Amino acid sequence: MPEYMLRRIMMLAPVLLITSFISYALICLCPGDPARLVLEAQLQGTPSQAQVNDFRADHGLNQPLMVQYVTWLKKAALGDLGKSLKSGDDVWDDYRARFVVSAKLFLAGELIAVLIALPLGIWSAVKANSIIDNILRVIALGGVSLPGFLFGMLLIYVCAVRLHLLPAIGYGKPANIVLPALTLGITGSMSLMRLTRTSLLEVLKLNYVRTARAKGLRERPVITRHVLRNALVPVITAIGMHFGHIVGGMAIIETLFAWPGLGMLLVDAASTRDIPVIQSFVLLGSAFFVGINLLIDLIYTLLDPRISYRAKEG
Amino acid sequence: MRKPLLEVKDLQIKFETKRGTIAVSDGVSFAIGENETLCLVGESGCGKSVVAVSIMGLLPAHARVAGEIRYREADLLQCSPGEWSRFRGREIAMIFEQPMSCLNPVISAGRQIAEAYAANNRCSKREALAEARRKLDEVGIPENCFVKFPHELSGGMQQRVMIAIALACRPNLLIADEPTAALDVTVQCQILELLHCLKDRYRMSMLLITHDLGVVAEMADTVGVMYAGTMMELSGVEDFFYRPGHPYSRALMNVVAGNALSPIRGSVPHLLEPVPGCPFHARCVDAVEQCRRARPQPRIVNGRMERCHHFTGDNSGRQLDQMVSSR
Amino acid sequence: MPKTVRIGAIIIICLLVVACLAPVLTPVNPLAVNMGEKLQGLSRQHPMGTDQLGRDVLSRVLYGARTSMAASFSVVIICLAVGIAIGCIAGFYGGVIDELLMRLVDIMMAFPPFILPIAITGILGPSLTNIIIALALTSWVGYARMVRSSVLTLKHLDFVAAAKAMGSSRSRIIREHIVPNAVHPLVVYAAFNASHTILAISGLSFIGLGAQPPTPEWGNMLSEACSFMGSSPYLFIFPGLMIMLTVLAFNLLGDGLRDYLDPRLGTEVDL
Amino acid sequence: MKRALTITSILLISILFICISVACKKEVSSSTQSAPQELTIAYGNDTDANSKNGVGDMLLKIFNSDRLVELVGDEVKPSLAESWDLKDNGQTIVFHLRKDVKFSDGTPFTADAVKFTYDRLKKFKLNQWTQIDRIASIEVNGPNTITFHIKPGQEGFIVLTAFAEYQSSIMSPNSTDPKGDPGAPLANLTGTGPWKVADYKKNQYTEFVPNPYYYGKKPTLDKVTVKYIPQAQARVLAIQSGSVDAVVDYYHGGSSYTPRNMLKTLQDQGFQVLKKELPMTVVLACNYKKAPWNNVEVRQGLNYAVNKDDVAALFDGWLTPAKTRMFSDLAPFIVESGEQEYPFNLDQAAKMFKEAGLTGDTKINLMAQGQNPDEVKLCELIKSQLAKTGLNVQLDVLESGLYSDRQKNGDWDLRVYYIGGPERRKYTRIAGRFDPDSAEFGPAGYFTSPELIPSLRKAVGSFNQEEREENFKVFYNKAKDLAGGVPLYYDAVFVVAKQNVKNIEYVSTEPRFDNVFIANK
Repeated sequence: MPEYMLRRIMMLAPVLLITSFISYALICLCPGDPARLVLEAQLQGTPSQAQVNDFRADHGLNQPLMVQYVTWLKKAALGDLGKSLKSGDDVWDDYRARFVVSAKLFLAGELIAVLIALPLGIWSAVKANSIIDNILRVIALGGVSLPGFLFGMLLIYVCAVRLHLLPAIGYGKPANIVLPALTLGITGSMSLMRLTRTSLLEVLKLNYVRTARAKGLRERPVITRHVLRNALVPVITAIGMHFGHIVGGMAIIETLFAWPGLGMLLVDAASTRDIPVIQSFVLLGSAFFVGINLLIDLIYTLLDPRISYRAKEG
Repeated sequence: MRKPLLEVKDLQIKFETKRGTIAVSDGVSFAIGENETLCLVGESGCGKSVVAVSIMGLLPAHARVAGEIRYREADLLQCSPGEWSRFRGREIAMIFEQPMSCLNPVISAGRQIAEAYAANNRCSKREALAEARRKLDEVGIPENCFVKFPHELSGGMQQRVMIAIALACRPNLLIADEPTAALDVTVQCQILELLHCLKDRYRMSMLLITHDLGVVAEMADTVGVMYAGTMMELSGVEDFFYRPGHPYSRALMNVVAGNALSPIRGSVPHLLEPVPGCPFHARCVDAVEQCRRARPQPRIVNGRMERCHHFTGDNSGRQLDQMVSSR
Repeated sequence: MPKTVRIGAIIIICLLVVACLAPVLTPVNPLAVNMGEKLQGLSRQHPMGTDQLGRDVLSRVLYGARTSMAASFSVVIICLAVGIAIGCIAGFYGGVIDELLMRLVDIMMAFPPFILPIAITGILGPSLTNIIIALALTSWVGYARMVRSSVLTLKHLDFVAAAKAMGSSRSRIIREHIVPNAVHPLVVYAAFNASHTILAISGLSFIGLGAQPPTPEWGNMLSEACSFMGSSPYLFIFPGLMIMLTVLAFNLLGDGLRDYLDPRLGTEVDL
Repeated sequence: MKRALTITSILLISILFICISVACKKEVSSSTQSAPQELTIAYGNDTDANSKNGVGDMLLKIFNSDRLVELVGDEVKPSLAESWDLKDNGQTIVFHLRKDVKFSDGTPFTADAVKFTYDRLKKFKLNQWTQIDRIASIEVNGPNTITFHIKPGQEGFIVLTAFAEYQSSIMSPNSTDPKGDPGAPLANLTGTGPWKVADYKKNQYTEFVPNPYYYGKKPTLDKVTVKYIPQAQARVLAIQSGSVDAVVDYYHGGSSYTPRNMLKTLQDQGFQVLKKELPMTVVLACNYKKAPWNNVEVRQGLNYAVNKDDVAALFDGWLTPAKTRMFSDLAPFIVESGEQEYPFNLDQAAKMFKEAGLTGDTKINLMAQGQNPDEVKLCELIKSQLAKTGLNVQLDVLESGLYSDRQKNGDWDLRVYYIGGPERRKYTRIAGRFDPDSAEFGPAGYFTSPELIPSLRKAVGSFNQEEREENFKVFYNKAKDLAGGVPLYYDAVFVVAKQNVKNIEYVSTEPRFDNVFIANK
């Protein structure tokens, strides 16, 4: 297994390298002169041409893109991602702080999603084609078609504006997390529930489940010991992939609920064209996502002994 | 005659699918006595496995079963799912073909055996594991395989694990569904020998499903021939081989004998469109007009049953010497 | 053909018709401001009421179908074209080309969802075109992988070998044999991709990174309606329903087609 | 072994879950119950209390600090400076400071603090509206006397008014870290105002408690929490859902105000809406340097084309349409004449456009800032109004970065802008918008013409009130003829609050919470 993981990690290196290059090269897409943008932010005024030229020379912006990129990457590796054009803050510090904020919301939301999706998905699959199953399937189909922000708006309207039960927006008090987490959780649970159901149905059809029944096992241990363990592998993968949402994927919900996480930072940066923030965002986001994928693979090998075996064979 | 261990009477199994209803078993009846082996033979797709699985009560939800499956005193078809599950493993156990897919890939071999023991016996986990080790030894698997996962074992080993699982609770009836189909020839022999030996040791009855007449000759006391969901012939092994009655049985034996001149023409009819008359008439060399029109009813003569319009009970004139000699 | 496919297809066709015929169907110009009729509720003249500039919501909702359908179809078509091309090249030629293209796919998959679209629109400036480009840039990958794997399995099948033996040229084999056989999973994927695209576009428009006012777009209309949820709920009910309906239609179509085209589910009975 | 690993990993993950959710719950200690009077207000800007290269936001400065002087009407009134002497025709200003004032940390207010404050402004070139680029040197003449030397030729009344600018609020040298370094980041902003900053979390909130050393009447509330909520709609939701008690504009034009088209809804929902008009006009600005906007006829045509009643209707009558003239009633020395400068007249507008050669094919764009929902609506309205005169305007809703880029590059035709500002910027804003030599004109100019300059400079520069009044009249008339842009409405500052928040007051044009109390329901 270590060999297999090592190989996986080695394969990541070029991917990370190129994603980082793409993150840096985004600056090329930028209409206008990045040097001018940075200077304007620093001086809070229009820079003169001489200032722009000096800045370019100082920061190596006259050099070819590759050279600039290497310099940037070296700095980034040491934790220096530059400063935000808008606020002048250190991007890395800001990113870390916001990451925690986003992670809280994500974990709360995902917990709700899992708590809804797993029991209902399993129930639905075990009672396949029953009335319950059909009702749940219709709800889930409707649910995956409901945009999260629309559901969030409705929740805000009902729970906050009408009933004054919970604060609609903001961050800081424990109650603040409830509505956005519910929005994420409930809308997220729908696809997870569908996945759980289909995955369970797939496994229920497999021969070894029949063997388990033939042993004389009751239905419950058949489901818990034999079906779930295998059926939940894709579900766990999906949950793992959801972790990628921490780094910006919840932008719309975060913006709606004014939750000051990474998504909102990204949207803010995008709407003010804060180039260093956007670059770091893409870089750190992809690094995190790649890391998450690696972790999923690791969990995979733990859950399914066949995987490392196959890798050895292959 | 002693009371049989398992008696299947007029078993009707239908599958309801999107494209219509399929009758996979149409009035199948047979009985297995204590310590007796019944072999079900037939081409693939004729409903052998479905009959076997129906005895275990493991048919998919869209199957409709009618008739009677009587195990000792109990009519299994009248049992609730919970009651039925009490028979499984403890009284009736089953070995499937393709052991690889029938073993849970993420649980070690030993644990899967222990689980079978624990499912039907009140015992601690430790006892179950100890019992599993004994069983493993009994089916001839080396000790170190106990912690291995199914994919780390060879096909023969996997099937031995399956057997160990099936025998974990000393069942009275063992159903083996093509236990050797996916294995190498040498391994096939070992497995059969093992089954044979274990059957004697445990004084089990056995329902063996196979399409290999060699296996039948070796193991069977009684032979049932199925075709398109119908039991065509049910006779003692001697009668079956020396005085094969049904034209389908004879055709089967011809194939085994390597008589290249007479492979069975055509293929098994599709069960969605039931044919009138004898299901085999389209392929039968002896088919007459009556075969096309009327469905033959089972006739029992001298303890052997056949469904054929030609059947009279006396088959001595139709011996197939060449077949016997080839064995 | 399952009922779900039919329902989904009918809704989508209706939406397409509405999108094409929006100018004929709508009673009023969706951009026509009339401050005298500001925020009027439902009436015969304005069946879905008017917004805060006195514009007819019905017209805007219908024109919104045009924006959404055009955008999602453009994304899907661009992705299909790119995905099929790259998938075929990778699968068929194999070797170094395959390796390179698949690494490219890996790289595109290394970006977490939503980051690239938001970053790209951030840099290029928010607009519907930029959002389409950004979404296409991130979602062609799935198509390419799918086509590649179809090609790989099909490549070894007999009829391709036969075609090769008969001296067909490579491009002809791709055109006549492989493309049609890889189509089934692709159609299902495209249906789901279309539903995702509509969700993404409306979501990004909702936070101001997508279609810009006064373009009638559902996500846009929703974000405007946000402020008037209490006093004029119809402002968000109708565009909200339209988004749901459209996404649902594509999901139904995708689900239904998957069940219908997936051969595994047909053989539920094993004899 | 593998099973054990699985179990541990699952356990670890669940522990992580629990820890983080617990941490989340515990992080912010739930505030205490009813006894202390606390107010939470939503605000669209971060107060920037730990600013690295600035002095903090307007709300922060008004809450936390005082200025040397205040501008009230057209007169400069004492504040931290008891009196001042103008020498050399205004080239030297000597301030005599109050002796009884202490900073919120208990240290006495002295001339050194004034010097420190202005050093910081200079260090970071915060020239805009502070006029510090006109200051040649600063001289501390003792603990309570400080002298400002103005650059020759740069002196004038406007320089004196700029001492009332909020950025010129006096802070203690202890405010920075390290202390006393005017170039260091703010760490503990210390002023002399009624409130002091008790807690600040960047991009989240600022907590104010009464300044125990305040020389005036102490605030009645025990604490005011200013929540940073950048999106306008989110602020509205915050008050609707009861998570804040009030939403304030600390408005000096531009952004971060309560959407005006929401005011009616909020009032209907039972909130109190408090309004204070500003000496500010929201205008449709045009890129007067480039064709066709360099043609005065076209600009006048625009003035005829816009129906200001419709504009006012957009805001449900909460704002006064600028039907009569470019400058608000509150602008310096405005005189009510009763006549409309450019009455709404579509035919006239169409005629003038036609004469100038403008057709439906002429490419005209109108920039709007995406973050102001009602500015976008306003622009949509203007676009449709201009369509009635045959002009085809393309609306570009832009985020702030792109917006300022386009503005700087001159790549625009029309945009919504504002002239004038809060009371304290009455003079600096007019100069900044119209005088090309002012520090602000580059980034924030509105319109200029050589014809305007002589009267404008005298109007804001003269220490003689009568001379100022005379010149303003001349300037206003010229501005009318040149029709730099289209006045749309006269702007105001709003506070939306729950009914039980009593006694919100406006001091000049800024809302104050010093005497606020919360009534029990």
